Amino acid sequence: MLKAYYHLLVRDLRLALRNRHELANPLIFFVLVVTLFPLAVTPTSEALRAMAPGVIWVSALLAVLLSLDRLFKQDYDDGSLDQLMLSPNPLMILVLAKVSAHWLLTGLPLVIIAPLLGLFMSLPSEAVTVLIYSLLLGTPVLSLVGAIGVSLTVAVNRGGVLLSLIILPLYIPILIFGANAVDVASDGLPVTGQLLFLGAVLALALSLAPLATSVALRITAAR
Amino acid sequence: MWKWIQRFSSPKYFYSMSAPLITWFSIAALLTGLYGLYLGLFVAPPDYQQGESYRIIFIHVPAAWMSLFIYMVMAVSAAIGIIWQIRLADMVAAASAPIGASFAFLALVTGALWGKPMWGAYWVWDARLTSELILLFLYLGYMALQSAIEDQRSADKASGLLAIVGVVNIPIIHYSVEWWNTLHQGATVAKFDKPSMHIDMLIPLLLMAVAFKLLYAALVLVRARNEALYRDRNRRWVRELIEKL
Amino acid sequence: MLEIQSLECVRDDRLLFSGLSFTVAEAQVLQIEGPNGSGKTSLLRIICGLRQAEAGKVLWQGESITASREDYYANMVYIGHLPCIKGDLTVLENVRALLDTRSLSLSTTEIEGALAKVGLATYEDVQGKALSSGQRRRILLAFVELSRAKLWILDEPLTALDVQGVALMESMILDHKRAGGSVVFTTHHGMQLDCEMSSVQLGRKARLQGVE
Amino acid sequence: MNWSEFFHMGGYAFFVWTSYGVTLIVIVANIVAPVMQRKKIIARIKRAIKREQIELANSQQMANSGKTE
Repeated sequence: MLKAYYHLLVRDLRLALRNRHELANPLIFFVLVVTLFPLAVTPTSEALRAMAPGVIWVSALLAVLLSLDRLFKQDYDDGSLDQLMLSPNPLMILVLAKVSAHWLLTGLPLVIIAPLLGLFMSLPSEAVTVLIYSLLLGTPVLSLVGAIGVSLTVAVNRGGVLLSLIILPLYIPILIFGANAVDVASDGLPVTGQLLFLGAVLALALSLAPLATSVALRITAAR
Repeated sequence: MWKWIQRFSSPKYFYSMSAPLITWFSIAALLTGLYGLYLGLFVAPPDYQQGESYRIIFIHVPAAWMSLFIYMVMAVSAAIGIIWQIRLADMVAAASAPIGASFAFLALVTGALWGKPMWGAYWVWDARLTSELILLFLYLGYMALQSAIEDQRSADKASGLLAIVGVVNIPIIHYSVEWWNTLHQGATVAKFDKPSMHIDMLIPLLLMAVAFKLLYAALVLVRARNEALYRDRNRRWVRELIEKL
Repeated sequence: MLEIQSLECVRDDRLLFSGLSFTVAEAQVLQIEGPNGSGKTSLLRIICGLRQAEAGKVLWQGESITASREDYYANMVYIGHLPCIKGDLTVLENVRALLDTRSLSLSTTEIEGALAKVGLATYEDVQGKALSSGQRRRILLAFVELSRAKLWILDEPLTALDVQGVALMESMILDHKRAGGSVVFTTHHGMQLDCEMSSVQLGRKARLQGVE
Repeated sequence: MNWSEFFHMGGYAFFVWTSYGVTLIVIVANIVAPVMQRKKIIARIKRAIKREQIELANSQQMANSGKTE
């Protein structure tokens, strides 16, 4: 079972690395969107600092949302998804492998690039640390919950807007707590509570989302 | 037992049994609603703080309750539909969504109209209104998914799963929005459900809530009957029924 | 081995078939016949457990396929209309990826042997996108060959195959049958199988027929 | 209490009556929509029945006139 997880993870990573230009797209999108905000307002460091948590988190949300398509789209289009479902291994494990690959390819790069954006938005260094922690805890949830959405919409023509319509409301708690943690940290206050909440949501998503995703995939395949 | 459930949940049986129920629910809804309105608009005294404007809550609060209640009904019947393959449950779920969305919309509009004289603005980012708005988005997502998938069965199952995921999320969303709100607003805004509500106000409020529930029962039956007709359009019982019309 | 009991399938509110029963024994080759839209693909997907039937059961070794899922999937291989080939992976990696879904890790020589058999010798390191559609189908044949499945479920396996490809498929099926394996397949192309064969006929009916 | 006072709603007439008005509209819309939908569905099924009868008649005619494909 672990082997099945590992093999699928490696396959997805390899596929992504063969397409490096595509791999960078969500990351560039993330940086680009954050860059737009200072251009749209007066870029004083106080104003930027006040907006920073929200802006960075909303951009991260959108970057993940745009990249969700790659989670199942290709496998659905070429029939590999059927083969995955006909695997003797539990589908949940395979879903988890695919979600892990997705996070390693989109969530993790966002976490790594985030300090740079903190700099752009003149966040104090404590806040940048918390930003990294909050993204580290929050982005896996975005991938996990997003997987449910994609597996429901992968067979729908032009399902992109539909996907955002059904997924964004579910992202709201992560946005609230993630952005707030950074906000509070830039005032120099403790943020354990917020990070604990994000951790709890991550645990919940980790245990329920793969199940929901595999049910959703079966529904999609039954079409 | 199983046979029994199958029989009573067959769309054909449902179609023939639901007709009288609709009449009774409608009459009951109308009577309760009119009595509730009478008590709410004529008998209940004006609020000592809000004056007459508080009379909006006789619609706002029941509508907000209903929007949440209907979402629960939707998710539960979707779960029944997915787990036990009972088609009637899928029909009830699909029929509930537009009604629930209407109630959520009503709660938002009346909330804004109540808010203007109270807060001086039609929209403030109050926890309740924000949660209600998110709930409306959840309904819209459900309906969008339902209509985007062509195969009826997959559409039911897929949107049903979404409703279940939504129900798991609602408490989390609600909690985080409440928490976010206390952080940003403080407790300065008046809340609707003051614990010390005058009994003369409480009774019409509850009556209206009952009336809305009855109204929903009637509406969902009407819509579910439509769903049954449409989905079974190629089945014998529908053909025979239509030919008799 | 495989038992189909009074299956009923409805798609887009059209009754495709109902009361369909048959069995697939060891070393049996079974063709599902019927015109376009008669539900051949749907039937195969129901047999695989990818689709749910309106009514009826699919039994594997006397147990429903949901109950015996693990054993069933370890002993069954399905190929459908889609090629399942990734353009960015090499031929070898593609076969490996397909075998990984079945938790089979075979040696490179074994895979190369199968590739040679399907006419893809020396193609191991060619990327999937450089292959013709016939060659992609041949990779699937190699996968079926290596899958160690007793039951092959093949939906239009001859699509995009040339004359040699068709002959290859035919000989593969015969060899599989000789080894005691079973095959359920559909095809619109003529398949000349030099063996005993049974068939199930799906009709274009029920369009005008009411369902209770 | 007289009627004009009642409709005045202590100066909040606009908010209160708009609320009740919108509610009425939404409820009426919720009643009318499914009724209309029902008519549409029934008309659609009737058309389908007619179409199938024509198809059936045609195919029988084809069979009777001995045309083979």
